[in-house]
Amino acid sequence: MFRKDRSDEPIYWGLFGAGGMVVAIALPVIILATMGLTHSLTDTVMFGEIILSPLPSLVFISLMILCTWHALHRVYHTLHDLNVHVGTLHHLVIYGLAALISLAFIVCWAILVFKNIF
Amino acid sequence: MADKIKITVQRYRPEQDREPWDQSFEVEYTRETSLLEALNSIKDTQEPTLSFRWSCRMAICGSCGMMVNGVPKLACKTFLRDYAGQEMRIEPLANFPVERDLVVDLSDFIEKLERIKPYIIPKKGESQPGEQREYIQTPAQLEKYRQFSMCINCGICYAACPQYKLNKEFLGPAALTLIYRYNEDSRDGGKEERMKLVNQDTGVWSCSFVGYCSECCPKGVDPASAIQLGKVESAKDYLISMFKKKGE
Amino acid sequence: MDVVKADVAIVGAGGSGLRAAIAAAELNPDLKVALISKVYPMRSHTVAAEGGAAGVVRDDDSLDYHFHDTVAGGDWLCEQDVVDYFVHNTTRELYQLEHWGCPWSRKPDGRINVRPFGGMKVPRTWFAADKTGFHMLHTLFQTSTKYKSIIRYDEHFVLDLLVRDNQVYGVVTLDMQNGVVRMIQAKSVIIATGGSNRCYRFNTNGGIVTGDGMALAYRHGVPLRDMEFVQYHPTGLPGCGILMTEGCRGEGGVLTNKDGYRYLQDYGLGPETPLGQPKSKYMELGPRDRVSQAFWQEQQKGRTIKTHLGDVVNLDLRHLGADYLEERLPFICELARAYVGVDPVKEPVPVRPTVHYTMGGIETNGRTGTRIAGLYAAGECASVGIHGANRLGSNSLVETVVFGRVAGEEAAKFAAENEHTDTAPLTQIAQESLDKALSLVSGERSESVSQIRNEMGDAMEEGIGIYRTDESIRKTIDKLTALKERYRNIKINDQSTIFNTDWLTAIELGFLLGNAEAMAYSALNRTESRGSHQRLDFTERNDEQFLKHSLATYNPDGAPSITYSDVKITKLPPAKRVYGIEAENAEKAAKAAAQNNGGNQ
Amino acid sequence: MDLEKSTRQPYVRPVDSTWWTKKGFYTAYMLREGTCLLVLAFVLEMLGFYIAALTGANGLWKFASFLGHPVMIAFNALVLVAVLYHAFTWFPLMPKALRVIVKDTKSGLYKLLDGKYLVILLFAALLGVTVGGIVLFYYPELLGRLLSPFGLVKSIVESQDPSSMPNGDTMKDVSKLVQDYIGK
Repeated sequence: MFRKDRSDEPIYWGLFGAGGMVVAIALPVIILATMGLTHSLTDTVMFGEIILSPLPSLVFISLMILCTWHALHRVYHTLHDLNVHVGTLHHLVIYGLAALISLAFIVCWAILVFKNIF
Repeated sequence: MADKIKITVQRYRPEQDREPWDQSFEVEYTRETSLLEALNSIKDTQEPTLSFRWSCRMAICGSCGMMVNGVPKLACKTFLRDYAGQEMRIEPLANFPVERDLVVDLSDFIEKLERIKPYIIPKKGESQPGEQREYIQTPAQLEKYRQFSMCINCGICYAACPQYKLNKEFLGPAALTLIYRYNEDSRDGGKEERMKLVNQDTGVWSCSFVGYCSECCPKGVDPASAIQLGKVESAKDYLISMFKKKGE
Repeated sequence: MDVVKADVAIVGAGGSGLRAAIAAAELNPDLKVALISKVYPMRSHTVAAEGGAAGVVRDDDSLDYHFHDTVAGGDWLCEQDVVDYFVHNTTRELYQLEHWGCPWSRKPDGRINVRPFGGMKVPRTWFAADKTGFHMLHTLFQTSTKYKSIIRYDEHFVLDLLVRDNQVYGVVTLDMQNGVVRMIQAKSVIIATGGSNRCYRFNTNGGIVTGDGMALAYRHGVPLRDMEFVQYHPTGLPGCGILMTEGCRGEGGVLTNKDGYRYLQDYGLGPETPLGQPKSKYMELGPRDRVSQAFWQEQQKGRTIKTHLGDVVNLDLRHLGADYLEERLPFICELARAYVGVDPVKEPVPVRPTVHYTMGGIETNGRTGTRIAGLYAAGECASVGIHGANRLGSNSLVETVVFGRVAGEEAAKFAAENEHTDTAPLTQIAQESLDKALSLVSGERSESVSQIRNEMGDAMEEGIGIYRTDESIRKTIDKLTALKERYRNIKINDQSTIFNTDWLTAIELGFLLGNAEAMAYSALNRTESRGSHQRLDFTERNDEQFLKHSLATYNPDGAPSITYSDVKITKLPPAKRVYGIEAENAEKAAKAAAQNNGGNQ
Repeated sequence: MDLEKSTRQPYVRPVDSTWWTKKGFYTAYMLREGTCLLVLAFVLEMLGFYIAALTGANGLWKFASFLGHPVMIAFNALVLVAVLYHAFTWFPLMPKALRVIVKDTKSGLYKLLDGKYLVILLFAALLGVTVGGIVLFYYPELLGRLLSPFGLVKSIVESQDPSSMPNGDTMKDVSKLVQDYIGK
């Protein structure tokens, strides 16, 4: 997409690698946290407080974005492994989806911060 | 009385057969008998037309790669004692066209080895040492590429690699390992030249790190590691090239 | 018939073939070099060489020492002018390999490391861990891809040379992959096909070492020189015959018999050197023929160890320690564990002498030229004259590059000076050779190729082994003659053309039988004991009568005729060949004598 | 034996797309790659959480209870298994992309830092972060005091139309009220 003389894979591979680390290290904690929400609203509020306050949520959504790119990179390659002849269309769709999800996170975060300041 | 084992070999004779067919044999073996010795005894006593490649019988020449129960192995380093009580199914090396019986067409693999410029390219502006002098290379510098220089070109990693099965354009484990071996040799200056091949989609970027090539490599060369190191180098190269002006 | 034209055709792509191809391509880039091999180049048997390559590099070493070791090691049957050229060019070629990327083992300061080797006065054997041949061959093959003027014909089986009025004009080959015959017309041909050790049943060599090149030249009238000298490597694994490099003993490994006694001291190689401190020319670092002969003597005395794979002695490496073994001899550990289930770190490795090298071969002059114009030979297949009656370990790997280069340059010069003759008559000769090879193929006959091969191997093992007698050699000769008769009646079931290994192994057997006969008759006529040719009925070395090369000349319908040619002695007059303490005393005496002469003048 | 015209006919074996079912090693690889679907699902859950938060506290609360639904708990447990399987396959591969040549003092040889040490190192990191995360979660005030100067959540709760929410001004009251509300 960007370079004709060589593969752009380093970009996606970089994101995939970072995402992989996040999934391996951070995701277990987060999943455990969400599973703990049944106890009480207070937990929810507390969880909400963490992931909705501007600074921590900025960290949180960047983790989620990295996980998104990691997951969709794997989806792209697994399609290839399942003998689907992936072309530029698949590339656009899959990585476009990743960009979309990332954008959604950022927009939500922006709105939350925007609403709160004004 | 030596034990017996049933060995089923996939046959294929281009003149007579439309497609491969199976032929089974019964072979006696002792603790030391290798599959290669068994195949040779079959050829000598039971089926002289059976054809396969072999030479050194000590796992160093790389001729006798074949599939044993679906796993790519060197026949000379596969022992019947490890298959006692089972059947052995012998097929030609996977992911290569079958020329005849257990002989495959390795020319794509050999051509790839030659395409990557597998020779020392002196560093620019640095002349090679004189006739009676050697490059100084400390054991630490040697260790950086030593493991990757042990590849015997048997093609087993190509048979093990699903990416090569799906896309024959992929340079493949051994060729990428050989590139890394020369790029990391302290005497070589040809890295920039070879990275052009590494950076392609058919270079390191076709590898999804299944890791089975390193699992099957009979000489412990670990091509999967060479490819990951290659990815790191290629990613660095990508970054650097971003800042370098286009015109350079 | 498909015809291809080239300037230089090289048969065999091992160490010598590849070096010759590179030398020809470098000397004259617009020459078309056809590199023909019956296997891919990296499968050539050079790959299995472990020990190392000799080249003077240490300050306390000298070309004279290397010259003296080689000539004495060869029991004075070496062409001393050729040995002189050899010792002057070894180090240069090994540095060239280093510049091409060969991963030689290094000293901590980054300089080339060398290790002690049998029969060498000063350590001068360069090594790449214990896979020197492997690394040299891969370096040469990979470097050869740099030269666009080298065109490779992989998996082409050479059926015959095209020789007309004593000049060679190319080869006729069978393209195994496509199943077609291809005539490669060339102005000069280099034979680099390696040894002929598969004549013996039990050997350290690969399946492809069937002396094809030797047989081809032999059949076209080129005599085979010194064929009776066949080297037994003292330490091969029992059963499979896989090589345990001499490097094991170079690094300090010791040989013990069933009582754990280091028996070599009883056979003129003593006194016993301390464990782990190998001393050049002493004990386990004696030359290969002496160490193999010591095994035979121990065997006669019943002091060898009986195993289900035959008589063995112990190669004990335990005192070297796991780390040292892993760094210096990793491949040996791997082989011992895989093939005889022994971990060298914990137990001694069972070994026995196995046939390893053919000292003799195609007679060539010092510049690798043969009696046929345009035909050159280099490496183990040739007898260029440096090994004499017994080759020292690590002289062969370096010989491939030193004389490979010479052959490449000579053939290139010859090709540049000559023009192609017209192709028609050559195709005629090629067709005749093809018909002769095809005549073997017939379904009706009855003899089994493998049966004849095994009987030949056993006959050679018994009759022309480490120790020979007139009677044992004659018995082998009778057997070989009978086998040649039965060979006319062999049955080849495979009528196909693609990878017809049934037919090819039959042709190889024909080559082996011819070479075996040359070995047998040469051994019969040399009624003396010299180097690796030891006679129980003629135990002494007889310089008056036998300081000569034996020449076996092909005779289509009978025994080869054996003649003799002189040995070039330049610097070193024949003397008693001594090792161990004797060698040291002899040396002191020689120095003392030199001082006296110096004093008087 | 016609050696003039070649009868070469290489047979190319078909490539089946179920190759990965034929060998345990490949199946384990595909499972490892397959974990990405569950990771993606969880990421979408978190996105859902954010979107719910936009609609205000009761949206947040509704979504939280949705996440608390047994089916979602089970699903998230599955995602957790997938993520741990990913971790267990991810960390052993890390040392392959790193060459650390060290001089082994005992034998004086240069050796590759063995992959095992790197893997143990990284697993320790994983364990540390997980335990740290759990502690911080259950004692958020530690985190709250550290990280939330704006007290975003309080403002959202207050800015909502009180009628739609059980009334109460401070966080403590709101949570108590909601607690009772759930209790009924």
